[in-house]
Amino acid sequence: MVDVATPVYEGPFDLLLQLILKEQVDIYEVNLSTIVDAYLIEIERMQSEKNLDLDVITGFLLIAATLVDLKARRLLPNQSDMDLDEELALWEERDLLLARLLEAKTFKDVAGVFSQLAEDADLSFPRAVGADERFADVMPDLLEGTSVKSLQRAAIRALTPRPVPVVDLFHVNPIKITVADAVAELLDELPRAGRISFRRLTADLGDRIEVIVRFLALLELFKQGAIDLEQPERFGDIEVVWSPGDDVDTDSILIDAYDG
Amino acid sequence: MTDEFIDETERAARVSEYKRAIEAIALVSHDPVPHELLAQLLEQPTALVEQWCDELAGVYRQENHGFRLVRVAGGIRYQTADDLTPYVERFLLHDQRARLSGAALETLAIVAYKQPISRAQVAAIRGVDPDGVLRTLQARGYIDEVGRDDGPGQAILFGTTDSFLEKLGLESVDDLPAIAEFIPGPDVVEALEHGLRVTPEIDVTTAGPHQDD
Amino acid sequence: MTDEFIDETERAARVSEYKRAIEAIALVSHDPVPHELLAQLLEQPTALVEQWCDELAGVYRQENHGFRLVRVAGGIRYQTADDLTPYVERFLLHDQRARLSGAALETLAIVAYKQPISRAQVAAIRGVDPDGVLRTLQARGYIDEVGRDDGPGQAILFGTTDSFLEKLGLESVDDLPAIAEFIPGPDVVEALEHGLRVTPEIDVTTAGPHQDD
Repeated sequence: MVDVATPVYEGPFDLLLQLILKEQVDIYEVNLSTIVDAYLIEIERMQSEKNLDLDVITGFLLIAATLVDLKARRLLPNQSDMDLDEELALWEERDLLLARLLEAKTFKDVAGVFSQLAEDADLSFPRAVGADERFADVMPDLLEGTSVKSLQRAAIRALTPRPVPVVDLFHVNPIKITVADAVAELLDELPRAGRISFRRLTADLGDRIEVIVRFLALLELFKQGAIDLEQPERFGDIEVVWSPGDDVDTDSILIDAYDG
Repeated sequence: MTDEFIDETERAARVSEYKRAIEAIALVSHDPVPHELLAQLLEQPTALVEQWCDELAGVYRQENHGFRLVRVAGGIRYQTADDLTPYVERFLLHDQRARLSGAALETLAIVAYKQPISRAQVAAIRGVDPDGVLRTLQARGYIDEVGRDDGPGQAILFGTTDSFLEKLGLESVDDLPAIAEFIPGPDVVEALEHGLRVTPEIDVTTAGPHQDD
Repeated sequence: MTDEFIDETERAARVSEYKRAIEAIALVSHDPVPHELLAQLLEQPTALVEQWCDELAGVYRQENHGFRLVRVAGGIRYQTADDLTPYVERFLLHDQRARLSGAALETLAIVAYKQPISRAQVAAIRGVDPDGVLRTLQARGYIDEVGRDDGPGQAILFGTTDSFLEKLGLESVDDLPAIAEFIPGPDVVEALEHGLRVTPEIDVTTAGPHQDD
């Protein structure tokens, strides 16, 4: 089975599920950029297929934001004196995410059962021969109820090349905004700025997704020890300070970010 | 000979003829034959017809024939015995019955249990754009449009087809295992809760290897 | 237990399996199955295969089943028992669900969209021997021979009939809806089947237990 040798993930839910259940890592250890990138890829794809569904996209964004929130809560200082409402809200979002992951996991397990059922059913071949020529006179018109559309579908079905199991060669189209790109931008911008507020840093970004991506990139840099984050007041603007430690090689940060 | 005996013999002869008729009809049908249709054609109660079908299936099994009479998609049909797959495949040259991918199976599972369901609802559950997979499943004939949503968008609603039942060898969607059986157990819930926990267990500054208990 | 006895039991078990395989193959075949083909598939002498077929037919007769195994056109096939004709006719007349099987519809679709087309070309596309289905479609008047290939084999070429067009309410085959735009290349097929895939990336700098390989 190719999929075992080369694990691939079908979208953000699947990725998150696998990371937590299989790899036994928690949200603090997960490189969030991967998951958020997965969401962005999906949204991008829906946009490109003109399938934009606001409800779905809002749902995706909410989950991405929840993840960011959860991780931020762990990374940022002052987590001990959290506002109670704020904390409750976070728990609520967390529960919602948990519910969705459980639902996704449920259907994943059902899919396994379906696979087994289909495999068992495939062992047996049905007779679909019909009556022999002795009954030609009374045979009903077999095209009765066959529409042009169903004929078209049958043609598509028959003429579509059969998928051959191969190692995953499918690469999604590059998306415009990735966390890695944002890290690269910040590595260019922050040394020059020295100290800058998050609000200013994201002032020229029109899209909420881009802001989220920037924020994730900052968390990445913070984790790598390249910057400090200061938040003097609760809900206040975050100050970003360029302060790479002696052992931090900014070039390798960039590489790490691109590698994930 | 008593009257009773005659009646008994005659009844047995009739039942035998009905069973033979069921065999003949199942043999010439392209699709699974519903018990109700058989009952109508034989002018006999459906419950009896069902019983006869089951008895026929039992006899084939007992006599170890190469074919079986199975209940599928709301009816009965003849199928080859499972262990003879290699012979039949060899005869049919190479059967290209398409295997469904994991993504297709998951989407199919969602549609099966949540039907009628819209594309957006599937997307919300799977967390990925399901368009390509839905199109594949529809082209294969496993799902189809079954209506429109009442809402403002009048979204297309999908449901499973008889072909889906045949693909999985099920008699009806009621035969699907109860979804409750698949709700992840406490261990999974706990693992997920742990993974998504709000309060860190480890100090941020010493985020070394993760210790699990 | 003597060696002879073991051999005898084993031989009986093998013969039983061969007979069951014959039943299974005859069950799914659209055409009479030649004894020679069966012999080839089972890797057994034709004379023996013929004998087994006759024995099977005898058992069905003896047990008074609603079907028979008959010799026709140099092969064997399942047929309904003659006395059950009224039931079968009644079924065929009443079966509102009678439609082409998925495989037959696909074959018809291929002929409709790719005509004129030879049997071999259809076989290449469907991946299975289309002979039986083509004959059924021809017998029903949906397709017919429309010419001969220029090539050395002078293969028969099939096309759809006027009756086919009438039944679908089409004026000419040019009115068939386009399909080219719906048929993805082989590279896209795999992707469609799997939906979007994302390669996982785990941050190795902090994720302790995860070992990258």
